[in-house]
Amino acid sequence: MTQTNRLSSGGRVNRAKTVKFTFDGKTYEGFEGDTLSSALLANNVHLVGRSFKYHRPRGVLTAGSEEPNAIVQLGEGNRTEPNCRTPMVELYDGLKATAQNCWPSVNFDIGGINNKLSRFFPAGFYYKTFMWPKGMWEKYEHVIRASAGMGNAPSENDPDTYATKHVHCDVLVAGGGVSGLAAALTAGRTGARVILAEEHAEFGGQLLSDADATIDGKPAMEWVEATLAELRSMEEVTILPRTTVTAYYDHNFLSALERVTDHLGHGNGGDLPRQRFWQIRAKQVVLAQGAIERPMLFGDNDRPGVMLASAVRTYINRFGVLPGKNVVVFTNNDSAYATAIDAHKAGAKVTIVDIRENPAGAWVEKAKALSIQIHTNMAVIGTTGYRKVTGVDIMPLTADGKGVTGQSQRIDADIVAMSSGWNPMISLFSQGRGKLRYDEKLTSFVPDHCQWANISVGAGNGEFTLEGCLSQGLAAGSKAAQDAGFGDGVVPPTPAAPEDAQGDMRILWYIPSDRPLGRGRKHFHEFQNDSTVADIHLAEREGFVSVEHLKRYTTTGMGTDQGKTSNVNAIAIMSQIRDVKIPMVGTTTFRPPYTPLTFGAAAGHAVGELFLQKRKTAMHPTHEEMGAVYEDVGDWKRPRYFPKDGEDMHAAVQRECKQVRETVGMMDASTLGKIDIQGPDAAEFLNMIYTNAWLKLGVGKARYGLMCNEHGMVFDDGVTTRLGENHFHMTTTTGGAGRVANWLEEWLQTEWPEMKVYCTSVTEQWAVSSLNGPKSRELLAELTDIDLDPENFKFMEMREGHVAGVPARVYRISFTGEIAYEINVPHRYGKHVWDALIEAGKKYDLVLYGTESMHVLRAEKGFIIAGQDTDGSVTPMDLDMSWIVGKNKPDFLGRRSFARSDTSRPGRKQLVGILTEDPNVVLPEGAHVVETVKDRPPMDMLGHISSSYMSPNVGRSIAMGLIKDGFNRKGQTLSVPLMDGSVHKVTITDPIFFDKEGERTRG
Amino acid sequence: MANHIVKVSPLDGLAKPAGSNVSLEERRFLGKVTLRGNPENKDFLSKVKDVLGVDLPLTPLTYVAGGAYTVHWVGPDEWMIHTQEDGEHALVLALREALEGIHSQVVDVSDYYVVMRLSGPAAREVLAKGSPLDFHPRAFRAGMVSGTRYANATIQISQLDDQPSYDVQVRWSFAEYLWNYFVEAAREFG
Amino acid sequence: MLLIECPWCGERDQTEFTCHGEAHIVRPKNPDELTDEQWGDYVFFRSNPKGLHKERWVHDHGCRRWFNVVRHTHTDIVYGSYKPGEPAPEVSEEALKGGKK
Amino acid sequence: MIMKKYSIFSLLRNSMSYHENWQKNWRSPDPKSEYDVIIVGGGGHGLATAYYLAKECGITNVAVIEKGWIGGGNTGRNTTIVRSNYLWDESAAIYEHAMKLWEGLSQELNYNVMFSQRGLLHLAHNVHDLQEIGRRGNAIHFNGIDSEFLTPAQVKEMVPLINLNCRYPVLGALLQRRGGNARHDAVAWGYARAADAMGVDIIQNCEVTGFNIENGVVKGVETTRGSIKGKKVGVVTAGHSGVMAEMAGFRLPIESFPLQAMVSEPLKPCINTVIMSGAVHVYISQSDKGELVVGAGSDNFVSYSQRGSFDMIDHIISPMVELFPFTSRLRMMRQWGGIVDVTIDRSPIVSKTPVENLYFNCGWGTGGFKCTPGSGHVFAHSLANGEMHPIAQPFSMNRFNTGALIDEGAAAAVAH
Ligand SMILES: Cc1cc2nc3c(=O)[nH]c(=O)nc-3n(C[C@H](O)[C@H](O)[C@H](O)COP(=O)(O)OP(=O)(O)OC[C@H]3O[C@@H](n4cnc5c(N)ncnc54)[C@H](O)[C@@H]3O)c2cc1C
Ligand SMILES: NC(=O)c1ccc[n+]([C@@H]2O[C@H](COP(=O)([O-])OP(=O)(O)OC[C@H]3O[C@@H](n4cnc5c(N)ncnc54)[C@H](O)[C@@H]3O)[C@@H](O)[C@H]2O)c1
Ligand SMILES: Cc1cc2nc3c(=O)[nH]c(=O)nc-3n(C[C@H](O)[C@H](O)[C@H](O)COP(=O)(O)O)c2cc1C
Ligand SMILES: [Zn+2]
Repeated sequence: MTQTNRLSSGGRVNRAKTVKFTFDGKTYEGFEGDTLSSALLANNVHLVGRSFKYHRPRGVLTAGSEEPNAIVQLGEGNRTEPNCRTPMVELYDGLKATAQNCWPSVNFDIGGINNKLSRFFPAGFYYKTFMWPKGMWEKYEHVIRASAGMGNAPSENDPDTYATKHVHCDVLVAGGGVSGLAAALTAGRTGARVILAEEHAEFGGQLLSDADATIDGKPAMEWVEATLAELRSMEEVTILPRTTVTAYYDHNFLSALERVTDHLGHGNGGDLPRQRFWQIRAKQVVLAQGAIERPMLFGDNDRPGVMLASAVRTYINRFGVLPGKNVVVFTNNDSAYATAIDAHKAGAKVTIVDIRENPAGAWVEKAKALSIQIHTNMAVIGTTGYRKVTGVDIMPLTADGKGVTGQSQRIDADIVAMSSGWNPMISLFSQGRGKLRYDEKLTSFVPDHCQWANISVGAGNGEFTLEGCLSQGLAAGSKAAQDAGFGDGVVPPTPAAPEDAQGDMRILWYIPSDRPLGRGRKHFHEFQNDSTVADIHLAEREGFVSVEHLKRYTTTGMGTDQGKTSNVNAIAIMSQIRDVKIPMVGTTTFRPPYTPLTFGAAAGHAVGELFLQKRKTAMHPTHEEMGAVYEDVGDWKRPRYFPKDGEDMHAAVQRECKQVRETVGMMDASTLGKIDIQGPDAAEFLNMIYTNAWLKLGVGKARYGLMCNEHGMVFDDGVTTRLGENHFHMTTTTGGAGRVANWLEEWLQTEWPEMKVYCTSVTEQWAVSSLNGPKSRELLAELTDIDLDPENFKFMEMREGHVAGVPARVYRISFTGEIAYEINVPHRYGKHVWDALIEAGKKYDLVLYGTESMHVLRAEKGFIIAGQDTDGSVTPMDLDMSWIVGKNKPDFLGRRSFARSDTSRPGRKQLVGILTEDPNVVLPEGAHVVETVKDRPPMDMLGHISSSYMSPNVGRSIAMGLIKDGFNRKGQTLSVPLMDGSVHKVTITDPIFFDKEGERTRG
Repeated sequence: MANHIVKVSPLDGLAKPAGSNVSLEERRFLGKVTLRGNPENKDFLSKVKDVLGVDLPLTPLTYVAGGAYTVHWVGPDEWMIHTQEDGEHALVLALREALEGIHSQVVDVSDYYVVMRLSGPAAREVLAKGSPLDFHPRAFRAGMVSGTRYANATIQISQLDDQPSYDVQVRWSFAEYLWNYFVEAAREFG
Repeated sequence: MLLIECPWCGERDQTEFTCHGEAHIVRPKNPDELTDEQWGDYVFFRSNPKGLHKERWVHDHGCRRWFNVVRHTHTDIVYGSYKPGEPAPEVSEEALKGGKK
Repeated sequence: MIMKKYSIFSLLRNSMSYHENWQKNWRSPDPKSEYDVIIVGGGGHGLATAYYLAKECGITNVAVIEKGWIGGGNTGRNTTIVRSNYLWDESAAIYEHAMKLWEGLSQELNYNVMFSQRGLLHLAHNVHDLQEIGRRGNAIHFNGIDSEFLTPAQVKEMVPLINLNCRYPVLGALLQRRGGNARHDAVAWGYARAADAMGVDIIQNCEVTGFNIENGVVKGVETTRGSIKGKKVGVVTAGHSGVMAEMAGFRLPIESFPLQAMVSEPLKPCINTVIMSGAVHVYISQSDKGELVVGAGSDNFVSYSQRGSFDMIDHIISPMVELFPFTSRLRMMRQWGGIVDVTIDRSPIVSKTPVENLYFNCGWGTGGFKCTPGSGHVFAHSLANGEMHPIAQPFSMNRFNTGALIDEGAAAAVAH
């Protein structure tokens, strides 16, 4: 019983190659070239899934990416993929698909009960209930969530790879039907760079489904082949099958998703990426997306077996599959007659139900000539069958088409092929800010004008004749190329493609039934989200009149198909209810992506190790050897501490800190930002940038500075050294390096261009080994030719010379309060010098320490860390650093802000030291200080602990914090209540806990 | 001691592209000097030329290769000079001396940046994966240089020939990331 | 996704740049002479128009130069770039109305 | 104008009559010539203001004037995160005020706004983050608001599909259990319905094009449907606040940026809390309908285009896949943008203005949905009394002159 619906010949599938696949656990066969849809239909499988809300049986509706119903879970385990549209899944051997939204099976789905209860679940029912008892919502929500959703997310990591690609082109053609091919052809011939993207595996669009079309007297597909062959021969033309143009952003930036290896089957792509995400900047865009057929809105029009007429035709002609034996074609226009005729030729019993009173013309004659029965002025009032359509009931329409009258008649049917006209695919145009126009004749929206350079052609532009499509395509290709600077704009003659003319449509947006709307069968306009015509009436009744409210109230158009088949119908129904013209109702906004876009593809290679750079210094290999534990500071990996046999962080840090002050310690300070500043106005410039004075700094001397933004708040700090009269070397915090460099450039380039100053960032030029501790001088002396005599090389000075045989700049600056040297060498020598210092340091008991110990050591000295002890709301005065604010400078950045009433107010939060009563208690950073402890919150808080450590050198815990009116509170005893309920008494102190006079540094 | 000096590069020990369509080499320790100055100052231009032996490129996005130096336009008042390993020291001194009294900046950035050479038939494809710059021969050719972005890295890229070969300059601390990105990006091209 | 013309490097993808807000906000020469309101106005208040906007961009990933751009904040059409110190390009009524770029 | 009550019984009853007897949620009246209070902007905040004016201040001669459809601004396009775990006392006060109102909102409005207190996690990925959540968690706690610290293991338990070992490993988290999300559209609709029932005129498709100001006092507004007199005017136009201020003759310390969001295709439940990560830069939750709702930062250029650039979307997908590798094979279904009105300190402006009787409620930027009830409540009281409600006082425009900023941006990187 395999492939019972497969025709004995015809179609574009490769019958020589059988492909096995499973659906819902059952194994089937199809052919190479099939889609999952066509293969299922070939096997007479119509029930493919269950609907979102009512869990109604659903089957294949379309043959394209607009499919709202037949969406399945593909694959298993780490390659499972939910919500796959079966017409877009190319069949491969071993494909596994499962029906979604049903349990235990698609055939028997418990959730189907929802359908029985559906009258209680109209649109928006959940807004009206589940409110009582008050606490119960959580429970209701749990049930709602479990029954909503569609497929299952994988729970394992994706084993596949993805790639991105940036490209530039002169002309991007979206859509590879006849119109797009024609456009690509004329554009390509000019030598312009052309990209032609087609969502399907094959080019040709509707022509693939049309066995009779001819171009220049030959089968139309020959023209397609010839055109493709010519395009392939053009060097500057890129042809992309299986590539969906997903979005049209500003300035003609478009994205496209190429499914590179999906069709080969899971895991068969080798080194190729699974999908490739194209980011395209196009000078000109030709939109040739074609048109999508509209469903008819009749009773129970969602049964498996009810399909778009054009889709039925596609399955017959393109795949050699006749989806059923009894085909009822239900239409309001001539295009579906082609389906009737092709189905008839393929051996089906065909009946046409046409709502038009007197359809006439060539197409009708052709059908009649084949003795196809045509019921005119008749409506399908409903379908029979549950899991699969078994028949239709038809009744004559009243004259105004608003009702039915007379006798109902039943026709056996296993397929209903419906058409109520065509909607040009205007999504990309519209995403690209194109303005739409409603075309009364076509009864659909068509492109009007757009601010970006694009041309819409073919069925997507409302042109439904083959010759018209060819001619628009050819013209658009030349025009687009010419506008991009290629070719002369001359358009070749349009090849002849005669067709029988099509007659007019009869528009009945809603097909009446024998029972009033909402009381009998459901008329679905939106299949995926189970939204019915009655729901639109309900929405209007309740005031959700605007199309945007309609959408959100009924969820119409919000499914994975984004309303491709439903939008225009919904708008039209609303216009009828409101009795206004369709354009008055308007459309909802088209948004990217055109069809859903794989997240992994958008991420491309930027996953895992390539997600974000890990910046490392030259010393990193040694850090690894030494067993460093790292801290992420910005993108840098900085050693946080160096644990020794089994030490935890606390133990390691206590040891490191103690040893630094006893012997000597070394830290990798390479990540600090560094900027080389040169020019006659450099000192003047620093005077504006920093709060303190710079003009008088001597050459070879260094100075600490604070930077404020114009709000007067501290945002970075660091030491800057005068290397020469006009030459400075600035350092910044690790995290602030980029910000400060930009800050300097901004002021120089935009505000003070007359200042003669150049800045160049040199952060990684210099690897920095920072030696700290009483033995640092002795240690360094072993490796350097610089005179380290403290009389000659004083604190806050810089000397050049050699260290460990390489040229070095040594700065005598300290963040620990010890004798300290920051040894800067070209980065390539960083490891060499570091290793040499380790080696030489052995006899001095050198200890390596990381950022954590650095934090403790500086806190012992009351030095701040910008970003930890400041938070963007702190002035230098708040830090008790008025000494660093140049009193005699007329101006510097942020200065004026200090005088504002709030900024100059007493009692602001101020940085102070905080000592716990119990010296063993280390307060958690972030804890808050209060005056009065209450039984429970709320309590008035005075401020928080910004830094807090156990200090081995002070021999107790120490902390700093920003406390309201802190300077006046020194000596006060306050409390720190913790979240666990404990309370600690603290005293407010000066924040310098160690070597208050600073003797060690200068020593 | 001096003969035991070990130099390290962030690219030490990293794997190269496996296939034959993309080749990736480090231009180890190339000398690099940033020069800034006013291009409208004729004195500046001629003094610089005296040192470099070539005119500073004043046309945006171009570079000139002289004997010892390749001079890249970086911005309207900024150039990047490449020279052989350790050549930067003499160059910095020479430039500073020549430009004494002329407002300018000469900075040794040999270790701030790392340069890698990316070449081979699929080199363009690799670049297209991470950079929004147009590398099509109509837009970017041998003799051109530009600052741009590759994924998260800021790069300077110059095209050397039509093979095509490119020199890609990136900050030291981004070099490992960029290199690995290139290697992964190249994988599919064999 | 804007296409921005760097006055030196030419048209480049938006991702090579950063925008730094409204252009031509001149730092007051004598801040001390300003009232808190006037100073606050300089630091915080912006015109934020729905229409033509002159704004500063910097070509971070390219030549690192700052420059100005005239862009319409509703259509996002860019009407031109100019170097600091240069006058902004005129935008004709016609160009505004035509809205095509 | 008696509002018919919604309940399970009314639903059953109406089912029997085929849902043909439901009432309009709100009328569509023509504007009257004069109102006691005109609210400009029919977003959540404007509608809530009108509701509380009528409900609590007894002022029912109120119009809400909306240029498009109510809820169509940021209210209808936000990622619906609701929390009150803000750092500064002033912020905590207003957001917690809102949270308390949220907790009874469905019942109060007789409209299920699907307020879901499923918990909200702020992830800490580095030492600085830990310090930040430490400080904030404590501040919140001692302001009487719930906050808890979680270990990475506890995070994993709540969010099994998370990758704790991502580029910046998860070191801990701050949890507000009472945080969560709500059905954004329903908030606008519920307030509108309840306000309408008390006599508030909700006037859609009516754009305010100017203010009538005499001697520094506002007398009413010009609209596309004629001029309307108003004794007091409250402007609640979010992204368009700058435009409105310009009409009134002053500037605001605000810039309007595109902020973007996206949803995945609908899925069976896989993420049961709201998760925010500053360092890896993504925030995510799952709607009741099943989509993953994902947000990111805003573009940094002024734009009123309500869309933003591809760049920002590009920038959230890799982080999302990094933090939640299971999303790699899932698909984005839709992306969109809103226009957010951002102040330098990331705190709102609820304030009098240089024009008498003209009040502005704006600057909510990327995070005002959560405060909809609170903002409406204090704004209504301020409008009614002519004096700013105590909770609103710190949010005056004047703070940009005095320097008394409430800098929520400085301490925490992500502001939603
Ligand atoms: C993508 C995104 C994600 C967000 N995520 C969150 C989040 O997770 N949590 C959170 O708390 N907040 C979030 N926000 C912010 C939040 O959405 C807003 O702060 C909030 O919704 C603002 O509400 P509103 O009522 O003030 O403004 P809006 O809802 O924007 O309402 C303003 C109304 O004013 C109208 N209007 C404007 N001009 C005129 C005029 N001239 N005449 C008449 N009417 C006019 C507009 O049409 C609009 O309807 C997000 C925002 C965005 C865009
Ligand atoms: N009433 C009628 O009889 C009627 C109606 C519609 C179309 N037609 C016929 O259909 C043909 C129309 O030709 P056409 O080329 O304009 O349309 P087409 O439908 O033949 O081709 C459009 C192509 O664009 C592709 N596409 C759509 N969106 C895409 C995207 N975002 N990215 C990549 N690819 C995308 C589609 O897969 C399709 O192959 C003509 O032959 C015409 O006669 C007839
Ligand atoms: C929380 C939330 C969930 C959403 N879920 C969906 C959805 O399931 N399907 C959908 O198409 N759009 C969804 N959207 C997006 C809306 O369709 C719409 O894009 C958004 O409200 C902005 O409006 P606009 O696109 O009309 O400008 C959602 C939006 C929000 C805020
Ligand atoms: Zn540039």
